[in-house]
Amino acid sequence: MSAQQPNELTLRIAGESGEGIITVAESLSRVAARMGFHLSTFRTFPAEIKGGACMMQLRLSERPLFHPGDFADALLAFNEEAIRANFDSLRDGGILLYEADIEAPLPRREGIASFPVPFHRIALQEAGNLASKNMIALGVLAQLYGFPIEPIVHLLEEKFRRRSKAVMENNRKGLDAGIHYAQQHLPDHFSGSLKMLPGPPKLVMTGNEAAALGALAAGLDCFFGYPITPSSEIMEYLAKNLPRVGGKFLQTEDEISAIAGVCGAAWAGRRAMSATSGPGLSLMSEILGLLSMTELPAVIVDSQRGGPSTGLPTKTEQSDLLLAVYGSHGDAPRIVLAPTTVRESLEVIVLAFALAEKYQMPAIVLMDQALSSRLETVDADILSNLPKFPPTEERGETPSEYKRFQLTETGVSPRVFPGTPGHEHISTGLEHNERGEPEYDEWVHTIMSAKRHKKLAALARDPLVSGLSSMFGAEEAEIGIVAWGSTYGPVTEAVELAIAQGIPVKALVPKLLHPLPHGELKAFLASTKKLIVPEMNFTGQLATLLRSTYRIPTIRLNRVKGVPFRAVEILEKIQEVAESAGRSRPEPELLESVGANRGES
Amino acid sequence: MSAQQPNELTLRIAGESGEGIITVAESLSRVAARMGFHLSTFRTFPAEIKGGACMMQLRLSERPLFHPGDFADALLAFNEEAIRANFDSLRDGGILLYEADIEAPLPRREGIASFPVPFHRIALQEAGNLASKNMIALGVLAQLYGFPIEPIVHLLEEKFRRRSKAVMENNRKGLDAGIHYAQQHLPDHFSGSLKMLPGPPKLVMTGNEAAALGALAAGLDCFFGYPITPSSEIMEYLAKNLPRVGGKFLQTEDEISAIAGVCGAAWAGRRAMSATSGPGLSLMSEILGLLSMTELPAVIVDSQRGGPSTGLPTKTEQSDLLLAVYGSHGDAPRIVLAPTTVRESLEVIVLAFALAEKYQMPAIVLMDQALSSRLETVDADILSNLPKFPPTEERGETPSEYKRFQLTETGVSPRVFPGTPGHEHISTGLEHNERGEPEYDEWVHTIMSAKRHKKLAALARDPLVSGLSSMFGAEEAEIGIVAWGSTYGPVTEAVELAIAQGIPVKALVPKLLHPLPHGELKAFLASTKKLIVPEMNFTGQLATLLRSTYRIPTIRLNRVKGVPFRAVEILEKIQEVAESAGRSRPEPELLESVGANRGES
Amino acid sequence: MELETENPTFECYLGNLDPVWCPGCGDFSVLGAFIEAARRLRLPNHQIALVSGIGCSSRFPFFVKAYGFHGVHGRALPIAQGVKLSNPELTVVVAAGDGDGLAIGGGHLPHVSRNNPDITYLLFNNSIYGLTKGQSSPTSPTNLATKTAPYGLMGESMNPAFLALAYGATFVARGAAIKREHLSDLIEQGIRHRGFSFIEILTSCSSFNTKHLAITKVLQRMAPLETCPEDDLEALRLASDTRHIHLGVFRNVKRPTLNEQEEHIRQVSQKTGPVAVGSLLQAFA
Amino acid sequence: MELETENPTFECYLGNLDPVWCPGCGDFSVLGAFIEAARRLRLPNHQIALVSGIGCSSRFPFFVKAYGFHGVHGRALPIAQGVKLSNPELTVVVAAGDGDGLAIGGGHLPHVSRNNPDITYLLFNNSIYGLTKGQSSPTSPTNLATKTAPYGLMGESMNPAFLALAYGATFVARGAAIKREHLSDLIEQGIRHRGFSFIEILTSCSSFNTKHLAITKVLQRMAPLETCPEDDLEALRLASDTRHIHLGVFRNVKRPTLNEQEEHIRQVSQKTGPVAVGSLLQAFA
Ligand SMILES: Cc1ncc(C[n+]2csc(CCOP(=O)(O)OP(=O)(O)O)c2C)c(N)n1
Ligand SMILES: Cc1ncc(C[n+]2csc(CCOP(=O)(O)OP(=O)(O)O)c2C)c(N)n1
Ligand code: SF4
Ligand code: SF4
Ligand SMILES: [Mg+2]
Ligand SMILES: [Mg+2]
Repeated sequence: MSAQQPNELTLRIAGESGEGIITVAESLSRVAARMGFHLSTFRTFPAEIKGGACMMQLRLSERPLFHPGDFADALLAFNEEAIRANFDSLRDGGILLYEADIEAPLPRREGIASFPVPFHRIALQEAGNLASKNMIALGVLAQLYGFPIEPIVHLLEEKFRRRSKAVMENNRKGLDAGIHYAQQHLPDHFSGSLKMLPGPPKLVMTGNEAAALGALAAGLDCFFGYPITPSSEIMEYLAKNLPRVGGKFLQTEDEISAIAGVCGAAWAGRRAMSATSGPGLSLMSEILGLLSMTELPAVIVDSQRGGPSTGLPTKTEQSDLLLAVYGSHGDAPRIVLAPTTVRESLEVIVLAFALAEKYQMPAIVLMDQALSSRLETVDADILSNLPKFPPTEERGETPSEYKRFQLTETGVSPRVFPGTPGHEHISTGLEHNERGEPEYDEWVHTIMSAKRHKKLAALARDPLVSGLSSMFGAEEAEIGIVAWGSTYGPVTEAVELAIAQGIPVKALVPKLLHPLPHGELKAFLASTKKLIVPEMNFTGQLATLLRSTYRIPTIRLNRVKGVPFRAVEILEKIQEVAESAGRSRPEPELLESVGANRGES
Repeated sequence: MSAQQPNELTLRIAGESGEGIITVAESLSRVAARMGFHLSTFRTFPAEIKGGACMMQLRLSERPLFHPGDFADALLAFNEEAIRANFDSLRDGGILLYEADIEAPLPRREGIASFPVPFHRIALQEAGNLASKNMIALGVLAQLYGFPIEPIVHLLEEKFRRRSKAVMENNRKGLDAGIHYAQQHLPDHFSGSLKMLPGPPKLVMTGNEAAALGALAAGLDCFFGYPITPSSEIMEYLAKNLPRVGGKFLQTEDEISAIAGVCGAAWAGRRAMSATSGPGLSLMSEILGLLSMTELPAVIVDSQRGGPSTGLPTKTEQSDLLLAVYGSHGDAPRIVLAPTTVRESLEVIVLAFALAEKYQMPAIVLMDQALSSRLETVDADILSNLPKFPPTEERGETPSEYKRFQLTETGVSPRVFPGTPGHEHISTGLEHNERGEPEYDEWVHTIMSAKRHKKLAALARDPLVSGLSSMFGAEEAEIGIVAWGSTYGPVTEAVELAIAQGIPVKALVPKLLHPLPHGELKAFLASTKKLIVPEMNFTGQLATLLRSTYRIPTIRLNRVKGVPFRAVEILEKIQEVAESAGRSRPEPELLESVGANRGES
Repeated sequence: MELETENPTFECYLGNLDPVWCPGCGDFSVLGAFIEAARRLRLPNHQIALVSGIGCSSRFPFFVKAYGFHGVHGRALPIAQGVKLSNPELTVVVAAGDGDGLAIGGGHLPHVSRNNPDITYLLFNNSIYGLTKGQSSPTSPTNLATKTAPYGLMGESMNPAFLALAYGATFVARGAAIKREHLSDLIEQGIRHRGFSFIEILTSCSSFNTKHLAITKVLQRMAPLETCPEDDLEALRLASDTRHIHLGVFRNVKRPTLNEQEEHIRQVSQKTGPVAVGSLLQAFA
Repeated sequence: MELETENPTFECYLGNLDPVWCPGCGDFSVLGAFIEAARRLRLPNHQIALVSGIGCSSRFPFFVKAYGFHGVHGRALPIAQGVKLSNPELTVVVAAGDGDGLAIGGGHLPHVSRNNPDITYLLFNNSIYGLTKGQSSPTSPTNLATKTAPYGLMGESMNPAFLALAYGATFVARGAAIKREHLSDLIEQGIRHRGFSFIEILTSCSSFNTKHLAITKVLQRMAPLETCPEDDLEALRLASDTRHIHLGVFRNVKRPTLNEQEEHIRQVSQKTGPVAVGSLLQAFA
């Protein structure tokens, strides 16, 4: 439980859903971003339809952040339950601000300073209504940590623009009351802890918003989708904004119809996508195979949640990887990518469109609930320097000789869109010859299977994906970590902590998960003696892919708690492995690997 | 191209679809079975809706056969195309019987004796209609190889019982004409080659029929299905016979509704199943996960065909393995089994019901088109000695304390069916506590994930599955083969051939593919230096599972020709590996394993 | 059906879990109406099988003391069909939302209607996707602004009772959460009906669709049907009336149920009595 | 639409592949009727997009010189909807079987009908599963013995044109393969219609359903509609008439097409002109 870092702050605000907690945390986030801070957040979504516990954590720092932090510097809690559930997340030396009305005895820990704040009373007495409790909290926190007040007011005005004047006046009253209370009753030695940073202001967005923006930046023509938590915001953002930039949006009756629409639009020559979560991806299995067979591009975002089945719809998990890679009957090649941060959610979607189009196959982008819904800062120039697209359509010189599925060195054939005079042809999910005509001859199937898979090999060599993996840590380390998706954040911090403790460790986080980036992985694995694979799933799905591809022993670290890893959880594993290496225990062998297989964790 | 074996015969009959070729081959098969022979067949299905080339091969022997044979002793061909397409399948010393009308120059090979037979002319002149061409062929072959005529006549009478008398009379005329022609114009030195065998007569059935019978033997209560090649015959057999034994049959509007019906019936406490092929299994992905989560038994047969997508609907392939194992979002445990022979298709279905029920999860049984549609002999006592079922329902003593998802040592909880007074409870696809009530707490999900996967570990230790793998060949061999499903047949023969050539080789064919039978596989792999994995798929799906589980290098042998392996194809690979071993080439290493990954074949 | 108590109380049917619906949600009233019907029918708890999909309304089975199956989105009906086909003893009731039942699950309704299993289907029509927080549903009215139709919905909205009539469901009714007594009566009739009973229930989402079912406006348009129309076309006309929202029973006819059909097939197939599996082997000799 | 030749011949529309249907299959005639309509409409080959599912009838696109997409079983309609939404220039025609369109794909029809894309949907109704060799389809008549109903089919069979009417398709017609001229005319009208055109085509399977559509019996019951009924209920009545099989147009009305709706939304969303992606970033500052 490390001490507070200079020019860094982690706040956790907790209470009941409906008390306006998210507004407090989001307002502080946006103001911090305007001050030039980097930030990362985490929030829980109540499992129930309405009501239930609600929490948002907000961490800001002068350096880039991809993890909301293991521990908070301060916890502001509106009720007893909120204190109990979150007290342990306070770092040593942290402070607790809590509703003064609470009568029950509170948890205590040495080094934690506790301050009761009469939110309730102030709200009723000074702002005149209970609803402004959260504004008081906002004022208290702003004053306590020295957030500039003017931008906060400005932000609230934007946010409540459409509401009556009285609402904003109440907000203002609450905010001022909170500031006032803090000035009078709370210590002031934190107020200098945040210094305005130079650099330009940053943008704040969620992973879902970034993904939607990425699709727009990639030139998305058509979106087809069916709502599902936690991906719905992608759809909702596009419902609003895709028509504004000239694209088309259709809510379909189910996910099968959505991917069918994507398939139709792709065949018609347009950029198309859908966004879903695990249950939707399962339903899309059949048409994903059709896209492989008819060699059509498509981008499908799967924001993963706890599984199997309906599982834990509002919680995070990384358990759809093997479905994404293998989830269609037959040998059906596809591309699988996973962004690690909010910024990358934008970039990787663009890349997914580029790769899908270039290699004419579906690309699945795996996000997860935590990444989808967390706020993070991104630079304002995020739209520059995105992957470039190759020309999509290639018309042969002599239409009559045109072959839609022509055999080529890379396996990629010239694509011509319906509507082009003279190139009429057929696409079918049946096996077919170069012209696209059904043919079931044994050699045709063999050659065409090879053709379709060749494209994956060509893709693996493409400059578009080279250097895409993140690599960090101590180059010479014998302990290595391979992770994916949003687990990147806690891994970066765990590696830093370990190195600070004198344990050399390094990490590689591929964004391309199928085909795996062999060049980078092979070099990394060759110099690694112990490989830790932390994943938010039960069976070790990336570990399974790594073992089947490189036949290396993997030390799995699986968590299915529905919340992101804490950096310390990974750190502990690193320590454990480092110790066992010191004691020169025998290397994990065949047996361990077997034991580590599905079902025997 | 080995010589004809004593008391063994392989016949291939080829022509146009609609010429009655299947009737000839099936009649000879049934008569041979009544004579006590073992047999195995192979037939092609024309890709087109009607018409197209048609071929059936029939191999009989005094020892058990699980492979229709690489080469034929005789080829009977009705047209030129049939000769060209099948001539290469004649063994050295084989004979060709062909329609005398054919004028084009015929392929020739030394050692092949060719005999024109005027099927056409005889049919018109002696039987009075062209339709009896096949009866003439039947007569010719019967006479040539000394099949007893009376049982053939008897069989035809049964078959055409419902048709007019004239039909049977014509058949009889054709048959006699064929016999007569052969007596007069064809050599008679083959006629003694088949000796009536002692032992009881055998039954002849297809893999699909065996699977359907297996389901009935297992006490199937309800079948829900949607037609799809090549599994439709399972459904059709059950449509007819399930009501006769007191069960219920429903054709649903699609595969999703079918597996939903299975799910409902399973929850109601009944034994339920569906049968489909790849496209249907893809569509079932989501509800398969629901079955994992609600811990309900279900048996799903997937008769695999060429993929991806609609692919090659009438051809065989083994490319749905990874879909079967991994094809649902989330960590969704299931059982995957694959019978290797027709007899086993019956036995493995029964086992699938027993395991699904005992471990309360879905069991997928992978067959393939070749196995589904091939005729094979099985012993008449096939229904004795089937796996026994554990008691299914366990009511707690005190209803109020009943917990449907109680944590137990094996992970298996007491199951009580709706309708039981006092045990009312809820089942949900949401994560839940022991009572089945939704709960998303991080520990509940962790513990329940472990519970669900624990069952797989318990299953792997169950006597029901111990010793289930086939193991054969030279025990001390360093070259090993691991194969699955119907590839078993050609592997048995390849191993025999190799050993006969002095190459020691052994093989293991697991019927349980998920969880893998670790005990058997580990022992086998530990004593194997070179591992060949022949599969009828492009990416090496079992090889992938073996590498991810045991981290051993695999030498893949992948064929996607739509037809079963020939034994010689596998033999050649064995020879190649044996030679390279002699030249002590370096072992396939990391690099090779990487190259051997998806997409770089 | 065997009764557990002579006169079961409301509490006899309350499940262990408290409803998680938002305050003001119409689904509470549907729950009440169902329990009232169960009480009047004296359904033994253990013979009630409640099957649902995913959605706020699909939480229904959690709050009733009965056997409950909460499956996946859109598949409640074919799952329930499997339950009823395999165990005719159970009283099978399905709860589904307008999205669950008419969007993703809309393909099953015509076929289950044809098959006519003895199931009572409660379609909770709140004209919105509640659980996922406010996207358009197939019954959302034209012009409604939703999260997925921020500029207002285009196109025609669906009419559940009308569709069920077109599909040939043997019992079709429409009730409203706000008319709990009447609804309870419809549910009772639906359960009594031997065959597939489709009951559209107008309910309200107090969190994400407050505009649409503004109770006063809708109440004004509600018009109870005096009697069940004899004629199919008349039923279709009434169900699709745009001026009035007719409440009541639109159709109530007899046709062999799925289990009766299945029983018939069994008898035909067993002309000479039931067959043992072993004897089927003869055909392969 | 730009014409390739002034007066295209029948051959101009023949694809490279020869039809693989069985001798006597009704689908030949549908192919002829379609080509005749295309010829009369002078459709440029390259602007025809034919989309189908899986089934004998779904082989249709292979035999026409046009852009063709032969997808998976049951999904032709939503795929075609994607084609048309994304490229309004194309003349989109869908071919589907009764199983493809009403069983596995039956859930899409109501929604595509609502959306009203300008697509012409040819539903080949041979009342059987042809390609898979003779199992029951949703339109198989009661009592028909099939491979999956060896004791005769129980239950009601579906009426495609009636359903399309109930779904609100803006153009609904019924034709027959055996009346090729008339069918051709319907297809022409369907393609001309701006919006979703549903055409049920009574066709025959000469291999697996010879009994059902015994031509003479059916011919006797065929009755051409004089005029398109004005009234929806009248249309429903005529489509569901059990004595006569009415052939002709049951409904032909105008409603904004999917592309028109989408265009409207775009205009509303761009009140102040189209927006550049970059400018959307402001909202995140
Ligand atoms: C396959 C799948 N797709 C999407 C979802 C997400 N989802 C859950 S409930 C729901 C719709 C809820 O609306 P409705 O069925 O009308 O029920 P209500 O909540 O309004 O009662 C959706 C889209 C899911 N759980 N599964
Ligand atoms: C998902 C899936 N399920 C089943 C099938 C098998 N199948 C192919 S066509 C067909 C039905 C054919 O009947 P219909 O749609 O009426 O067309 P027809 O052949 O009669 O023209 C079926 C069940 C399939 N290809 N895919
Ligand atoms: S979201 Fe709407 S439908 Fe769901 S519980 Fe709340 S009020 Fe009811
Ligand atoms: S099987 Fe029937 S529908 Fe198919 S091509 Fe032959 S006749 Fe036509
Ligand atoms: Mg709803
Ligand atoms: Mg059909």
